[in-house]
Amino acid sequence: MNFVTILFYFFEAVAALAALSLVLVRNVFYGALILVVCLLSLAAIYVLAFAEFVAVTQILIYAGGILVVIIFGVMLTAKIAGKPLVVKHTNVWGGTLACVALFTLLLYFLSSQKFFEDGKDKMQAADTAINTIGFGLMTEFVLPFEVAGILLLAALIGAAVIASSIKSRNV
Amino acid sequence: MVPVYHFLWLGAFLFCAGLMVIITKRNAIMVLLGIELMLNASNLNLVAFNQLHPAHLSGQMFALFVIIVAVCEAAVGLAIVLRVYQHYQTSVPDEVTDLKD
Amino acid sequence: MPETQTHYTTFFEVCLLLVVLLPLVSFVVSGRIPQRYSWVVTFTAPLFLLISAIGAIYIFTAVWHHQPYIARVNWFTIGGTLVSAGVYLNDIAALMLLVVTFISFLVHLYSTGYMAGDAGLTRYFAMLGFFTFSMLGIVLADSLLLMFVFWELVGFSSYMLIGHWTEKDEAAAAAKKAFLLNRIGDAGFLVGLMLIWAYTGTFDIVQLSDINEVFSWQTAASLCLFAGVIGKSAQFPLLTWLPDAMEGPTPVSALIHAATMVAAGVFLLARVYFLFTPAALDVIAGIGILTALMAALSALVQFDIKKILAYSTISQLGLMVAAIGAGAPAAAILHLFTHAFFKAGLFLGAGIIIHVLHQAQQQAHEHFNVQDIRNLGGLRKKLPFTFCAFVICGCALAGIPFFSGFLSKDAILTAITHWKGDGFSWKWIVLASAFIVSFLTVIYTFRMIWTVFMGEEKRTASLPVVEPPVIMRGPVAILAVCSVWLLVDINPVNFEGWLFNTLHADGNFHIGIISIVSALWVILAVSVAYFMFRSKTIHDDLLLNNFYLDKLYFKIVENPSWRLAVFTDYFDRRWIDGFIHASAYAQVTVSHLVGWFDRAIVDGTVNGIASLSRGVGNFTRSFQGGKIQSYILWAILAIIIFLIWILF
Amino acid sequence: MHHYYISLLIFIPLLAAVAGLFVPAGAAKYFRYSTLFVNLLQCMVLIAMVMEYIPAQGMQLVERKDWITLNIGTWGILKAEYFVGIDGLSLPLVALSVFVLLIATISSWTINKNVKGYFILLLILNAAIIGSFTALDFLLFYLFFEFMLLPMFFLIAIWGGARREYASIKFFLYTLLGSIFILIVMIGLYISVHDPNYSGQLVHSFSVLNMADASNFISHTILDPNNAWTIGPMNARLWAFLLLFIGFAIKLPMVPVHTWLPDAHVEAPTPVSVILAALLLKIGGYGLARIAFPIFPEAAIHFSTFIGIMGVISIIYGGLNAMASKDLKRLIAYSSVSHMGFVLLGFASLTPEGVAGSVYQMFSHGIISAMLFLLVGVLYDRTHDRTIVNYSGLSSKMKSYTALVLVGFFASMGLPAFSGFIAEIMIFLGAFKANSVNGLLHESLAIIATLGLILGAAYYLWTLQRMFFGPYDLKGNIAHDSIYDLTDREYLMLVPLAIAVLFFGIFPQPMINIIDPFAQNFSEFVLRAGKSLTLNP
Repeated sequence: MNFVTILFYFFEAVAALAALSLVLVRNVFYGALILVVCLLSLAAIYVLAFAEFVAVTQILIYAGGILVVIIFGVMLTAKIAGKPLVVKHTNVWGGTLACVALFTLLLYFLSSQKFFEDGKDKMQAADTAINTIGFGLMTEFVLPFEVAGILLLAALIGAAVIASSIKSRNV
Repeated sequence: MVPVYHFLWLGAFLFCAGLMVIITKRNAIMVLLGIELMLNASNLNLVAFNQLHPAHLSGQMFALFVIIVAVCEAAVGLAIVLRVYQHYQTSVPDEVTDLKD
Repeated sequence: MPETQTHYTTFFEVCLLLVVLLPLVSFVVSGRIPQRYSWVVTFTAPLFLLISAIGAIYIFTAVWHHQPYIARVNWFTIGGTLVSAGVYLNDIAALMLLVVTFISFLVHLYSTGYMAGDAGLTRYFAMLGFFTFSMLGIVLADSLLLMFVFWELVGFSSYMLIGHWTEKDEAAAAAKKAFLLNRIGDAGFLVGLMLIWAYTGTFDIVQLSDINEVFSWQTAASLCLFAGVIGKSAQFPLLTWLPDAMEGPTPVSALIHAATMVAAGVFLLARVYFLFTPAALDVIAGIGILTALMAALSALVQFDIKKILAYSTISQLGLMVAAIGAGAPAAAILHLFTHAFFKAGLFLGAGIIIHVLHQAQQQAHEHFNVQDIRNLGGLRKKLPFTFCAFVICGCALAGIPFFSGFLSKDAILTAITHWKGDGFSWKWIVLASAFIVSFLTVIYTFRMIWTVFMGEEKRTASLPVVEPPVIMRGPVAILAVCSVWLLVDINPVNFEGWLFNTLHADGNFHIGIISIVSALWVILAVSVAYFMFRSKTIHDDLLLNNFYLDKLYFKIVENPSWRLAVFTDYFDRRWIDGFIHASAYAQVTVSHLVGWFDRAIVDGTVNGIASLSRGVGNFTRSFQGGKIQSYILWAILAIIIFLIWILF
Repeated sequence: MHHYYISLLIFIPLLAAVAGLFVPAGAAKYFRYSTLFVNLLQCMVLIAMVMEYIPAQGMQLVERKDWITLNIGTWGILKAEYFVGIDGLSLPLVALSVFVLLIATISSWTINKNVKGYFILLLILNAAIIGSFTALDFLLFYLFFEFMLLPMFFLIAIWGGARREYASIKFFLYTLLGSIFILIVMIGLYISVHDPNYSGQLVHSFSVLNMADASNFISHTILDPNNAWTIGPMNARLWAFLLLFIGFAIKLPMVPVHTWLPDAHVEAPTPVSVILAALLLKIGGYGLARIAFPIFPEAAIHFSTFIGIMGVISIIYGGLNAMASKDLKRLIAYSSVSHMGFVLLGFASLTPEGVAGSVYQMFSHGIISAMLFLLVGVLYDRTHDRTIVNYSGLSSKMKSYTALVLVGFFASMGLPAFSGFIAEIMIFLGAFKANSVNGLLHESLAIIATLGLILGAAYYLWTLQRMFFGPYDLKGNIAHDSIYDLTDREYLMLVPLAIAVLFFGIFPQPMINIIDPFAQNFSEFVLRAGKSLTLNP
């Protein structure tokens, strides 16, 4: 057990706990913050798994982008209602049952299936990961990359249109 | 090094937690949060499996595209949530029952 | 019968038709005359009857001592057998025809005075006419069935006339009683008719008389006919109606309940005498003499003058019936004939007393029961004519020599003496009883006349009593004249005169010793009565109430049948209807059960299936609740199930 | 030669009823006069029919048309006909019906409630009654029989007195029960009888005349006289007769199935009571003579003592009950029970006298009971009270009424010169003679039945004494000014009846000429046919 392993376990635990508290928490704003915690710990895990690019993207886009947008959304809806956005739970027992059952199933399969030969289940660091990714993006994955870009653009414009049309309609 | 099963267990847990959030929370934003969590759970798996074969990039690439799609989804989703909120004065998805039979 | 056809002319037949139909015409005319012209009736009705009576005299002379006149028309067929309606006019019938029309005429005449001013005058004369017609029907009928028809019709007219004063409760009750008791007798008569029909196949009297051999059940048949007589002639045990019938107007009592209708029984017995077997005749003699004795005893103690006469009538009828039983219809008819006159005379005389006292009462505004002899006395001074007539008729009733009653009673006593035979038997008791009856007759007649006419005036002293108009006195006078011996024969001690000898072909029936004994017996009775009962009145509840027969009948017949009626009513409501209701309730209960089964089980199943499918529908519909999260939940669950199903 | 007299009698009222449907309900006068017109028309047809009638000829003026012919494969052919005719049994009853219905129409003049419905129902009832008395096809008879029930039910239930629902339902249930029994037998007969006119094929016939011939029964069917089935302790034919007997006895009515009658009478309006007593009761007797006796002669002989005893029980029981009745109408209803007992006794004797007497009794009781119920109606119209003890001394205020009551009462108690006497004497003679002629009834039955005469006198005279004689007095809530004598309309309906009662009592021969051939044939046929059939128990 080295330091890296301890870190790994730590972040694993943080992510799991954050996810659990997200389930339990009732304030949307807190939920968003908890999610940030969870995403950041995931990013840490990515780092520990030698996927630095993904980790960076995770932090930038998720923690920096999506979460900000979400928090804005929370604030906007909470502002209109004029009170802290506290949610109620529904389908508690059904949801619990389904999720626990699913989780049990997943665990069962994960433990019963052997995905790897013995000893090959360890992560290895790639040498030039970021380089490779960069090349990959520009070569092999260039078409999906561009399409993703266009998608992103379209989504953002669409989002802006949807959100803004409220005002034009209201005025 | 950390065994890959840990990733898978964590991924499974996060997925289930996200699912739980989606199912139980009576708020659209929370549902979006749950979705994000589930997407992340899948990302975690993609990354984990990719790292078993460092020579390949497909897993990481997929994870990246997932993140992109998540962005789109979050943006459009939030826009819709706002719009719905404006229209129905609620962000509780159950109360928007215009599609009910 | 060839002689029949030659002897009787068309004029005779027209006369007969007139005699029979004029009373009916009188009935119709009287019934149709409006109330305000009711005085017309008092002329028309006696006029019709006068013509009828004159016709009857002619017919009597034509028929008397000749072959019977027979004429018939087809009436109707019963099961292929023709029943004819016709006339069979023999000597007895001719005699009765005469008596009926003659007395009826007198009573009509008398009634114009007696009933003057009565509200129901037209009805009274109508029914009187109808009665006369029905009575003539009995007299002339050639078949037992036709006789039964008129037999019932005289009962009906008697009912109407007894109940003439409808507002009197007693009159209505008496009328009902008379008809009912008659009806009981008639039921017996009807059974007799059935027996005769079943065993001989004919009702015709002539045909029946031609049957020589005894048919089966003949005794029963003749006794059943006698039951009719018991009802009509007020014999034991149905004698109680006649005293009550005195509630009717007095002329009615004279005509119907003394002279004619009650005598119809005796007439019937004489008419169909050939039907009676010796056994039946013995029964008839026994009942007749028993009735005579009972009624004579009851007559001794009555206070109502009309009731005395009524009991006396019953007693005399009993004697006549006994005479028939003793095998002497001729003697019975002779007594019937004489009795009709003197008893009608007595009744009309009593009617005069009642009438004039009533009128006097109305003038003096005094009220007491004028029929109660205890209130009367000494009327001979105020009503000398009535007194004379009453005494003459009374002597006839008592059987004093030189009066008609003596002769006819003599005939009966002779008949019983002949009948009793030589050896000692129960028939001696009959003879002894007959003598006792004639003794008692003298006593009660004496008591009645003495109390009413002799002695001091009692409550009538202050009343302005005057003799009634001549229209009322005339009939009484005629009847009194007809009560002397000359009616029967020139010889005042031998009853075998023109009348008896015609009826009785044997001849040499008379026994001189009986006349002498009878005369002495009567004189003894008069002296006993004079010395013992002149001033005394006997009071005896048993006899006054006629041996409590009424109470007995009430106890053993009327009350039980009333209870039975009430019981049947109860049975109907409680049990038959109860059963119907119970079954209805049972049906309703079953229906409820079935209904419950329908609702709970049959409908329940259907509804259950429906609600199951609705539940399923709602359940599946709940997936389409527009709740995204639910959709997801179910999708997840489905996936889990799918996974489990696929992977295990 | 075609005659349509009977069809005219049946269909004139039906057509008038249909025509009446199209007339607005407000035209009360139209309905009254049109019904009266129909009745008068029927009277004319009846007179023509009587002129045409030949007493000695038996069944005549027959009309016969195919009505239903239905091929039902191996079950043969169902054949029902429109088959009507009259003989010495039906002619008196048809004549009675026409006469009484005319009187009932006059008596219905005072009906003011829903005149249209009332008179249309009356016309339908009219057709059904005449149809029942003339039908010779069992199915047709049954149709008319049932057809009578409904108008009667509504006439009681709508125009009746206080307890009309109870009475009408009781009436309906009783007669329906009877109808069911008759229906059962009708089906059994239909299965067992074939029409002899069709030799090649099996044609089931409903004709009563075919059914009365033992040779028309199909061998080994349920009611085959030679091989009838045995059901329980008895032969099926005995059962069938018993069922028919009960069915018609309910209608008659016979004790103990009579309790519908007093209630129905008490609650029904006067004209309906008249029709009920005068006509509907006669269907019972008519059905016995037309259907039960000729079709099952051996059973009729077998049960004759039973029928006679039931008749005597009815006579006595009805009389006793009449005596205990407090309601005048109920009293007369029970007297009907008593009088119809005579009909049973007469038929049971199977002697010409008894049978003729029974038919005569039906006819005469029809007239007398019509008169009695009209008389009660007269009083009820005035005071709306029928309690006997509430009246006293009416004779002083209502002279003509009392006179007619006397006629009615004395006619009903069988006084000679009234038609009831002729009928009853014939029944008595027949019933008494039966034992010595054909050995059927014991003499004692006739003797016991004479008690009925005494009882009849008792209850009528007692009623007269209580209501009409004695001092004038009214009790209860009867207004004194409501008592007045007969009106002209009441004379118009009562006097013809009184005249008829007298006429048929004094001159019975015209009617007996009609009845007697039938009575002779009937008794002779039933005895001969019944004795020729062996009865295997």
